[in-house]
Amino acid sequence: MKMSLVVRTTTKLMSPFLVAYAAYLMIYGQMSPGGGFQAGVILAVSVVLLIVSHGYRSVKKRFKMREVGAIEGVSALGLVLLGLAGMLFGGFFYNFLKGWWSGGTVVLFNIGVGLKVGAAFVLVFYVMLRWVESD
Amino acid sequence: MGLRERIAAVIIALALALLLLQLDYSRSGFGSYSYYVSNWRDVGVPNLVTAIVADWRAYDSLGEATLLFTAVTGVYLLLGGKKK
Amino acid sequence: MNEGTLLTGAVMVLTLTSLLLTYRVLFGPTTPDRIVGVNTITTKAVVMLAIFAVVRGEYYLLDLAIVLLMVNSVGGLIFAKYLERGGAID
Amino acid sequence: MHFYLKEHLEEMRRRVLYEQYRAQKIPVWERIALTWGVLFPFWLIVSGSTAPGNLVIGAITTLIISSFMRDMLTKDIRPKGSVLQKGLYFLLIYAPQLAIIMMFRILESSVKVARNVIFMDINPGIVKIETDLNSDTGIAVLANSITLTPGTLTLDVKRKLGETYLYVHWIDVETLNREDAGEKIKGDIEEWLKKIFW
Amino acid sequence: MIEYLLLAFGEAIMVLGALGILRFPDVYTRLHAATKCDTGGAMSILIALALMTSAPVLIKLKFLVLAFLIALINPMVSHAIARGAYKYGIKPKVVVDMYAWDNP
Repeated sequence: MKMSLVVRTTTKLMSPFLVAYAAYLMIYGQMSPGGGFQAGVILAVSVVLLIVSHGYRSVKKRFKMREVGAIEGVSALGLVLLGLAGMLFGGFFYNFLKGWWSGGTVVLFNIGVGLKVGAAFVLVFYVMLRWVESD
Repeated sequence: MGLRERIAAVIIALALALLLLQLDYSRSGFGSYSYYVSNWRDVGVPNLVTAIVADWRAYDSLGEATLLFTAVTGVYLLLGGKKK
Repeated sequence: MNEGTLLTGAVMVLTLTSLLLTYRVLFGPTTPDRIVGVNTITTKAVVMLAIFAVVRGEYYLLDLAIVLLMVNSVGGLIFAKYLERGGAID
Repeated sequence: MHFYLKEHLEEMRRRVLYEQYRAQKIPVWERIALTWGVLFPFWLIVSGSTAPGNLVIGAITTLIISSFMRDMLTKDIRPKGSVLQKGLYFLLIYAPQLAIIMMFRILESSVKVARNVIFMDINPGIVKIETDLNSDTGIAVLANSITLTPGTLTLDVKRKLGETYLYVHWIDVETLNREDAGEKIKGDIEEWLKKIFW
Repeated sequence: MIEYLLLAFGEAIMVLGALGILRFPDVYTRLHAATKCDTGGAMSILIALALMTSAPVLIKLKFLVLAFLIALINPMVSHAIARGAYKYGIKPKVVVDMYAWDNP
């Protein structure tokens, strides 16, 4: 069900800023406590706002369910591969990029966790809204 | 919800707030805390909480991610079929 | 007067205000009244987080304030949608 | 009969104009450039450092984001003129003026509501006003501005064949005439918005 | 000096808004108090904080970004709640209701 025109347009105006903010939280996640998880929540919020205001069908045309599932699986696989790559240098999740930039592999880890959490929340919304929404 | 339940809810919320205010938030001197505080500069991560969560306890965070993945898979298997 | 003391006093005033608003959340005659109360309390919490960021000099609290604002907006919109359907989830 | 025909023709012309504006869109790279021009300063403010590495990372990230979400912000911009002119006008002249106007309006409205709280001299009512704006973004910004101006709250928006009506909850009803109410509620905000959005 | 004035103004406006939420008769007038007093008070407090702190300029601008987001989000949510409350079936205590004339 669509909400009123004001809500639809304002959520549309907000969502690029939210995505940029989520990208900032992912890339600079090692500076603040939390990091990846809150970035994923913001990334999910920017899609959930569109779902709430525009209805479920019209958002699903843009972000296909298969693509969201693919992002989730690929980022989970990436996390495991990152851990296994640390195995070559010393141990599971060894920080092998420590001296290159601030944080080393923690940046990659935060990006993976953020993408995975955002995609997982969006996927749960899609699957559950299929039963709740009528259009 | 009657009046009595609401008053009980107010009293319980205030008691919980007082309890949380009374807790001891000072740092504890035993356990692995001193190890973390003395060694977290070596990791190269600018924040202590992120250094613990994402470097020493990365295995734990991977477990959280796996749990989320399992939850999504379960929801999809339960509700993802055709709508009746 | 010290600046930190002044800002801590401001936080205490905001806390007392949200304690007043708890009356509207608990005893509000209808459902929209409670939603209005909850939204207002959360906005006050955002302002409190910003004041704490200045008092303690830890500016990453501003990030958490923005996150809290966003989650609050989603909650308000979902409650509004629930009201628009006439209070039924189907 | 005669009046009916004239009104019908007027209606048709407005409808055609509306459809023409909806069909036109500015080119793809202009949309991407405008979105990037808004998002990159946002990144700079949020990340809070001007080191060259941060600049490069921010530019690449916001370019990717703006190429994905190019239709979100730039849907209702007038298709005439060059992109640089539009961006500079919007960012340097119109938006700060609108922001300053709205800031004083917000201060005035807070004081007015505080006075209403103390004296309780309220006389609420729901009135219907008409606006000349046609685009989605213009109507949304106008409705949000009306909500922030003293004593009014937008309740609903209705569109019928190129005409837009707003239902406004007014805390102190002064007049019921539609034009007078529109003058008092919208004020000069609509004139400002007409320059930016169509 | 002006930052202390803005801080005191914001605090007073927020307290008066909370009193308004307690005193006004129905949901719509309460929404008036909630939206305007919250937005105005929060914006003036955040501008006062941005003037008061001794942080670099880009962090001061972050307070203004927070104020801008509050001013963008708060009216939208209050509009959605007002429309939802009308659809929920709460009759407003008004002298004239043109919305009910057009949507019987």
